[in-house]
Amino acid sequence: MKAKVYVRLKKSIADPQGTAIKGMLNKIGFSKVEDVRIGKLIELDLGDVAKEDAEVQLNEMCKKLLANTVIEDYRFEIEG
Amino acid sequence: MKAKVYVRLKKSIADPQGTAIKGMLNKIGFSKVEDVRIGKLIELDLGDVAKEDAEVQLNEMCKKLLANTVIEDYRFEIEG
Amino acid sequence: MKFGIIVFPGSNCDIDCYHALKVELKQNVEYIWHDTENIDDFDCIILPGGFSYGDYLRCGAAAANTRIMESVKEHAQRGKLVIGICNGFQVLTEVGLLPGALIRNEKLKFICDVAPVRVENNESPFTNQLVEGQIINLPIAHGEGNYVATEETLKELKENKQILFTYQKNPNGSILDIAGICNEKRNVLGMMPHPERACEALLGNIDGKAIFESIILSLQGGTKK
Amino acid sequence: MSSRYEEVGLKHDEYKKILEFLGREPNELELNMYGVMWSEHCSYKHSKVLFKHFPTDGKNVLQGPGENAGIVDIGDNLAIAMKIESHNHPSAIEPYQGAATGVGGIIRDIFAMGARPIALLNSLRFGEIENSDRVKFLLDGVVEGIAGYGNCMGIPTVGGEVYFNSSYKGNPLVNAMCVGVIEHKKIHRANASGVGNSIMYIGAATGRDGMGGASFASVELTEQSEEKKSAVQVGDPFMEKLLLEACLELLDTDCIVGIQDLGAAGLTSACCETATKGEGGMEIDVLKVPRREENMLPVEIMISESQERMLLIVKKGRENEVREIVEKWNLHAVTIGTVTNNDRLIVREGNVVVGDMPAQSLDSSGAPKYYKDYEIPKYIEEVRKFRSSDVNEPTDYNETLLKMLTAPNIASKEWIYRQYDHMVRTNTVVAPGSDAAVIRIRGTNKAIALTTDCNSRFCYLNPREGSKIAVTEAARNIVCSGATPIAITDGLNFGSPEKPDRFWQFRECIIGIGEACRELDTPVISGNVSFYNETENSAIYPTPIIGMVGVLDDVSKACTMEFKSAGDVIILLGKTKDEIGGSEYLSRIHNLESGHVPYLNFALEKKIQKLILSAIDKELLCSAHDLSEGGLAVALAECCITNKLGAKIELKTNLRTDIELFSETQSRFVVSLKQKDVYELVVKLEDEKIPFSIIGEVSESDFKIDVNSEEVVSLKTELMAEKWRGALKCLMD
Ligand SMILES: Nc1ncnc2c1ncn2[C@@H]1O[C@H](COP(=O)(O)OP(=O)(O)O)[C@@H](O)[C@H]1O
Ligand SMILES: [Mg+2]
Repeated sequence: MKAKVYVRLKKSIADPQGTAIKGMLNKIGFSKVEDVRIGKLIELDLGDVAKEDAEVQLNEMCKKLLANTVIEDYRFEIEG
Repeated sequence: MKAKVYVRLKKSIADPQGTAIKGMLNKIGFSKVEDVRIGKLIELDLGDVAKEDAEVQLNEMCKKLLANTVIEDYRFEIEG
Repeated sequence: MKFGIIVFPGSNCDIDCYHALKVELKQNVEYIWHDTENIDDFDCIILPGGFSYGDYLRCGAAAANTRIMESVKEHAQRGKLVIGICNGFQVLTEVGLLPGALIRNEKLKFICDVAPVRVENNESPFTNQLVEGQIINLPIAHGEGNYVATEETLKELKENKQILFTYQKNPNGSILDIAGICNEKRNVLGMMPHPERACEALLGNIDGKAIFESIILSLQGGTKK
Repeated sequence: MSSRYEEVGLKHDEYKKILEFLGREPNELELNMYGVMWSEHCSYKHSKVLFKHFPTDGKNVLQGPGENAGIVDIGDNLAIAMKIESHNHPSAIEPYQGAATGVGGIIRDIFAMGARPIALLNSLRFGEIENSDRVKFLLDGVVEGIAGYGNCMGIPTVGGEVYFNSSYKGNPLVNAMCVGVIEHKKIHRANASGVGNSIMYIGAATGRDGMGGASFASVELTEQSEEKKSAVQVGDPFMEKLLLEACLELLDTDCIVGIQDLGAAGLTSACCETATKGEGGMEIDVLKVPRREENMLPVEIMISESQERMLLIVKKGRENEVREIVEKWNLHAVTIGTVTNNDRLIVREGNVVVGDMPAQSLDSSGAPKYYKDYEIPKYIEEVRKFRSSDVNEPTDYNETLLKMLTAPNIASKEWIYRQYDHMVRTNTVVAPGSDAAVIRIRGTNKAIALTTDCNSRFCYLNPREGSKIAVTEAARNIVCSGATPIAITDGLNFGSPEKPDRFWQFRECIIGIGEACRELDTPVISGNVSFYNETENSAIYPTPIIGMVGVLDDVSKACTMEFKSAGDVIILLGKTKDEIGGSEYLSRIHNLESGHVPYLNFALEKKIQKLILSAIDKELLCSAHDLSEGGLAVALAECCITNKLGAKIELKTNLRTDIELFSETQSRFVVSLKQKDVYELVVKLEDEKIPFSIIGEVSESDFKIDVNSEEVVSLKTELMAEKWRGALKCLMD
């Protein structure tokens, strides 16, 4: 079972990396870009698990390790 | 116009971060996890551009700045 | 009175803390390997700087999921002292012993420098040997020392006087110039600057000593200079 | 279509030699193994013949060139291991990872000797930075990569150098140096002895990355190089930290007979080097090698340059002990083969023998050696026509000095070293920003001083004299910190050795380094050669980077370059001459890179260095700084800036003012001392017949220079500091 986890900084948290990249994009010719936010894409191969279990596990993984819920939101997609 | 860019290390390139996170997940109770790869999720607000332009621009941005095409692949989705 | 320094794979400043305490402050101090369970013997636990588990994914995230951090939480709940320096601060926020989080420096670069730091409050076991408003120079060396927290948390930090140290010239974008905070019970300290690097005249700076001396005094039962 | 051997970078004659060794055609695996082993990077086939010019032994040398790193004694049963290594081509393609893995590689070389790495340095060269986004991109990535790796490992990066010059436009240089400390009795070597002993593998799994990196480093960079992406790898400093700790713990046991890092040419090189230094033969099974990717061919496994891997030769029967220690560090050790005594390197895939070669034939003893033709390049005659009178004297010296201070080659490098954790491990007594870094050796009263130096413009104009100057300047930097120079490691970066004019530069530099090292009693204990640093027929300036180590017996006497207090007396040691050939002044202000390089007089140099060392030892000096790029005026400004002090200088001279201020005459130093100590120093200087002049005193905040009683410079130190500090930062932010 494969899954993709998307982790993003919460809206209320400033994103220095995103801001810096926006600035650079503006500078190198993409002057209209208004906002950039950088998150993470985590691709997992969960091995041999049932879909329901996968969901439970992913939630747990995110809370424990993959995301810091104080500042980040996460969501995931299970494939197949 | 909003867009999402996904940047991932090429398959052939080692992903030490992913490998380390996999080890960690295995250790904290997710023993079945077989593989983890860490990529980036970049969310952009492109401002006021036409869809066709957006596509051209995104490709260019990725090549120039958002992805390191020597070691990374990218793909994007334009929203709305 | 015994200090314990937790060693995770990837800890780098464990040795620096050890030398500062052992050689410069003549304290009883031991390393604690990260898979140790029982840390009851120790009066003050130090989570040192470095790159625990490579700091991959998020600084301190992996270390926060280790068995020993459960023991550290219990240790803190019992009111004993915990101090997290740099990476240790990141670990403490990841396990929730301290509020908020530390993200990439505003300019995205790693910064190694000496920063003038203001003592905001001296009513804590970590600052009782310092004077409020005093400026001390402390080394900093981090890529992710940019403290963030919700409005609500910040309000609490201010109200409870939990902000112990602020930067004079904000190097990393940290909100309210925060360089170090303690928990509400005031027995857990997290700070980005490295006091252990400023304990020896040969290295040109002994401003960090007062923080350890504060801890020693409070472990001896004292409160103020 | 190119032939089989050309595809692996071999020449026809070389192929014939392989046929002789094998008595048959090599198969694909074997051919590739010869290809990587006989590449320039691994075999030193164009350089080895010249190394005889280097002094490589001396009373302090415990290990000269030939091992993973050189080792030199510092007393108290302690020794220093050091080496420098280039990662130029990977960094040109992927600056962050190229530089990071360069640092990773050199660290492994040090702990493979059993030494604990205690300091890193780096020497960088880029094209002109002003108006070049490409250079900014490269510098940004390289510095971040070095920082990313070194900081994570907890090894302080304490020094280095960076220069910008158009000759490096298409081919930047990234050389990393690592220094370790070791007890004499713990020195380990890369040898596979004891028939039946196990070959064990630890560290990261082997992937297809970095295939043929050694060959990649042995050809010129071309447009197609971008496609050699497989040569790029992602570094894993955390893995390396675990490897480091595990290896040092293993080396404290007596289970380990030999140890070797897997660097260029991967397993192939590690196996044949350890085999030929030991019993002579080895047998390994590629199926036992941990692999990261599926369906890897034996040849891919054998030549992959995946990072963060080590090979151990373990006493038979002690494998489990090794496994236990390694597992404590979250790593795995697997046995992949055994030591044999039949002089052959045998590669098996399970039960099938897929390669069988005489081990010696692969390594540098079997590899071809060339002594190429050389000829003086045409430019030499042209550049030597320059005379100082060809350029006009500037009219405004305030402006000229500020322009010098903001030259990227002179401006503060703080933007760079602020990104390096230079304090971790709390042994850095003198941090980056002075002449040499000083690192305390715990448990002793001692310290070591470290520097890297090379003025490649001098080496371009006169490779022999230029390289002598490089060694001597390194020594001056060490001496200014109060330490006695004891050894060097060299990073030789050149164009193609197959072109006679480039080979001439190389040969001249080697001879020059050899001569200087003999004069200064600093043997060459290790080094690295990087050829083919060229693009589209234009080579880089010859760049023999000198990494030097010195010893300071009493760390509390470490001296730095900055003035300490107003009222101190400033003395110039040495005498300025009309020598602006090849100077930064000529380049920055007059846009010229020509002329004769300054004359170097070893007899005088040695006298002055000795005197400075004894003056620092007697604690007569408050500061000492050598004069290099920018000459006297720049050196004085640098001495003022750190502590925001001023200086009141009065010069008497027959020279033109610009020459007096900016000439790069050798063997000169600026020192400051208390008024009360002046007499003692002056007597010594006169006794030794060392030319000197008392040129002024340290003041509060104004920087003033009078020449023959006429004020030519009058600036606020604060302004100079701002310009000097801000120049590189401004370009980069
Ligand atoms: N790439 C670099 N990395 C670390 N430190 C550097 C680097 N470049 C320059 N420095 C530091 O900046 C200072 C000035 O360097 P440089 O001008 O080359 O000195 P010098 O002329 O005395 O050799 C030195 O302390 C040096 O170690
Ligand atoms: Mg110098």
